[in-house]
Amino acid sequence: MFAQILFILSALLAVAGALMVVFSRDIMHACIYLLASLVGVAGLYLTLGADFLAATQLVVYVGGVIILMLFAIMLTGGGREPSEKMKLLMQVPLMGSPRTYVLSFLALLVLSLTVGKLFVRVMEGFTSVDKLPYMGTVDSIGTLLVTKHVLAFEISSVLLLGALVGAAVIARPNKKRGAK
Amino acid sequence: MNSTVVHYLSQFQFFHQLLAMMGKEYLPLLSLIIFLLVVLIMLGALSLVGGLGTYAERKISADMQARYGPNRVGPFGLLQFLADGIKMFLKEDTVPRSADRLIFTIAPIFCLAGVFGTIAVLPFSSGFMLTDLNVGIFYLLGVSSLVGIGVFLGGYASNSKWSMLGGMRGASQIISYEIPVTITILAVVMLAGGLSLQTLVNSQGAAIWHWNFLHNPFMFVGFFIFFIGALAETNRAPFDLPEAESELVSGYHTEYSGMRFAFFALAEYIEIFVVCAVATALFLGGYHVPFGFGGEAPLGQVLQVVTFASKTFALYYVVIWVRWTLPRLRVDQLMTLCWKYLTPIALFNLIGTIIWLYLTNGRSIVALIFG
Amino acid sequence: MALDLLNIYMPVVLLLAIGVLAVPITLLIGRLIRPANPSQLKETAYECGEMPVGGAWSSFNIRFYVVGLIFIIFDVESALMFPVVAVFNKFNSLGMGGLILVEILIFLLVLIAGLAYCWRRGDLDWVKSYSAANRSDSGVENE
Amino acid sequence: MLARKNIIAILLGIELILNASALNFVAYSKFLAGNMDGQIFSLFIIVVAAAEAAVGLAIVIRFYQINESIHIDDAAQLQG
Repeated sequence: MFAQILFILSALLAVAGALMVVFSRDIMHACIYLLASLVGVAGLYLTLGADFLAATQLVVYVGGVIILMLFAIMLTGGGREPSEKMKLLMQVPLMGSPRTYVLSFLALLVLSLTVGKLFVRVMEGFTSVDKLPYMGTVDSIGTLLVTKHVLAFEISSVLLLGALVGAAVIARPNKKRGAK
Repeated sequence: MNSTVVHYLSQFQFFHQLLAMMGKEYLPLLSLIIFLLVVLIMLGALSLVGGLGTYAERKISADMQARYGPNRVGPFGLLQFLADGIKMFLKEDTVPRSADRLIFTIAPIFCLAGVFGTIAVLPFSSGFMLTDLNVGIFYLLGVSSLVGIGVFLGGYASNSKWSMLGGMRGASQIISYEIPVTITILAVVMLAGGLSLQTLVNSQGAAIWHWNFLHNPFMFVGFFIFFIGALAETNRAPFDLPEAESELVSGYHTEYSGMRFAFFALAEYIEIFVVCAVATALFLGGYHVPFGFGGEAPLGQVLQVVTFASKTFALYYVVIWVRWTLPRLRVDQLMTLCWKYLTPIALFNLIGTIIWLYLTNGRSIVALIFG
Repeated sequence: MALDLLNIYMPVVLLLAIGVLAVPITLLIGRLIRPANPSQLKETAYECGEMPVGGAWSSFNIRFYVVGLIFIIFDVESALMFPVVAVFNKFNSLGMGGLILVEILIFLLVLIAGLAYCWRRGDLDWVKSYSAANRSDSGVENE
Repeated sequence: MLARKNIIAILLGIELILNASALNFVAYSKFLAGNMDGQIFSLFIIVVAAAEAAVGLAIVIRFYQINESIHIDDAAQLQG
């Protein structure tokens, strides 16, 4: 019984959040709605029994990517000052160009498709998880990471190194030209 | 392995009589009621702890400065925090005109939800633990990072230079001190071999030399890194730069008045309790009662809760004590301490623990010496 | 007595719901009781007494972003490390501890190299190197 | 309000897509294959998404520092 409630709650949160991200005017509000949508997706992971993934989603996305987005918005003009050039086109919604519209609607389509398919499954009253949740997936993920997917595990550390060094170099105001 | 309160309570007669009375198929509803009851008890107890925290802080700081703390309201000033609470409730709630209304109201929600979310996994005693998630400590890290977002949005929404500066500094301080804390928790998880707080506590014994922080030298250093990181994460003591009264006029919650400010303060004080509780669960042997009194019987559970609470309040006292003895750090000292001292030492600790566990395959220093 | 398997998450959902609902409910109740006479002066941002000067959107310094960047890289690293670390003891007792040890060490050393690079290139310094290096750069934010 | 087409809004959209695909993997691996590979793969999707967001935002900030606006059309010329 609780599985259905949890599923419906997180599915609604995910889809509504995603919708609001597309339609919100203020970039900061878009960030908040994205956060709500990510928490909804974490809830969906729970109904699928992937509890470690739900926690990773919380830690990495909600605790990391969203804060980075907020900092980036602050560092690029705080998101509230429409540049003088574009004063007249005030009413064009945030994601003006058609390409970005397609992008976000694609995301919405995929998300709602998945949620729709799951919805049918849940309504048939499937046993929520085949393994007991408190047996959890951490041990099996750990074992798999260390035995079968070792290469991916090691390469992801190199990927992170590349991202760290690259972003640090880009974000560093080089002394020569002086940050404007 | 009773994983939730309901499992624990289901051993007793009254649970079965209740169930029989309500009819078999109402079990989910019954567990919902029990969960709701236990959650409300815990929230009541913790807001009491939060309130008493303010009282204790003012009383202890008064003793340290040889003056009287609050002693007007109620016996020995015990009801002072109630008086503050009611005053907050009745004060007018002003929202700066240029503030962003939506985010202005959402910021305290993040702080509060972040702190309340962590209560679900706190191991008060083997039975009286709300829920023993298999990803307990990792879930706790995820939810407590919500507070950083709450601080940032609080600063952003009030649209004044002071609070925005405080919000940015607060958020960057919280997230940068989360790294040494996370790496130290990695080392503790390696010791216990599992993520759920129940296994983390059960891997330690009741006697002091069985506690985690004496398991090996790296754990000893790790405990202090965890404590310093925890202090910084709750914007306390030497690290309370974001709400530094002198410079930023109490930083990100400058514009909040009345009840909204009370949410931030409540969240902060409950978070200190949560952080001290996690420190005891990870390093100081959690709810294990010395000489093995604790057990499944209700009396054993009460003893376990009492030991857990006494250890946590001892740490709470140290947090308050540190606040009134150490001067405040500058921003660059704050960040240099975190990135150039705490994180490298935490990484070194992690590698040390791995090698230690590999060499002695899991035995503690005491076991090595005494064979 | 097989409880519904997902009941273990019920307190989590309950607590988060209470955390989210407590704020609006208390504010609504308060609205009925509280005096509410908004005045122009009360609504302005607090400026230690003087009138607030200009907007608050001075562009901030880049250091905040570098901190967030390093945080997220190490956050993801710890997220990947948690399952491996949790399984270490099991493998150690099985005798395969050495293999796991090497894997974890490689994973860690690669990232420590990243941190060392950032440290040496001065990304971790907060104030010293910037104010010293470019005296000319007034920068609104030089604390 | 912010009428210009903000690059950061596009990055938000990308985060959404990555999430949707990660969710797909977990769902299929549970209902069809029944093994854990789907979860491992979506774990790595989260890792890559975080790294991508970090670098993407660094570029956006640097872009803002160079020519004061994060309007998508300004990003037309390549040398920047």
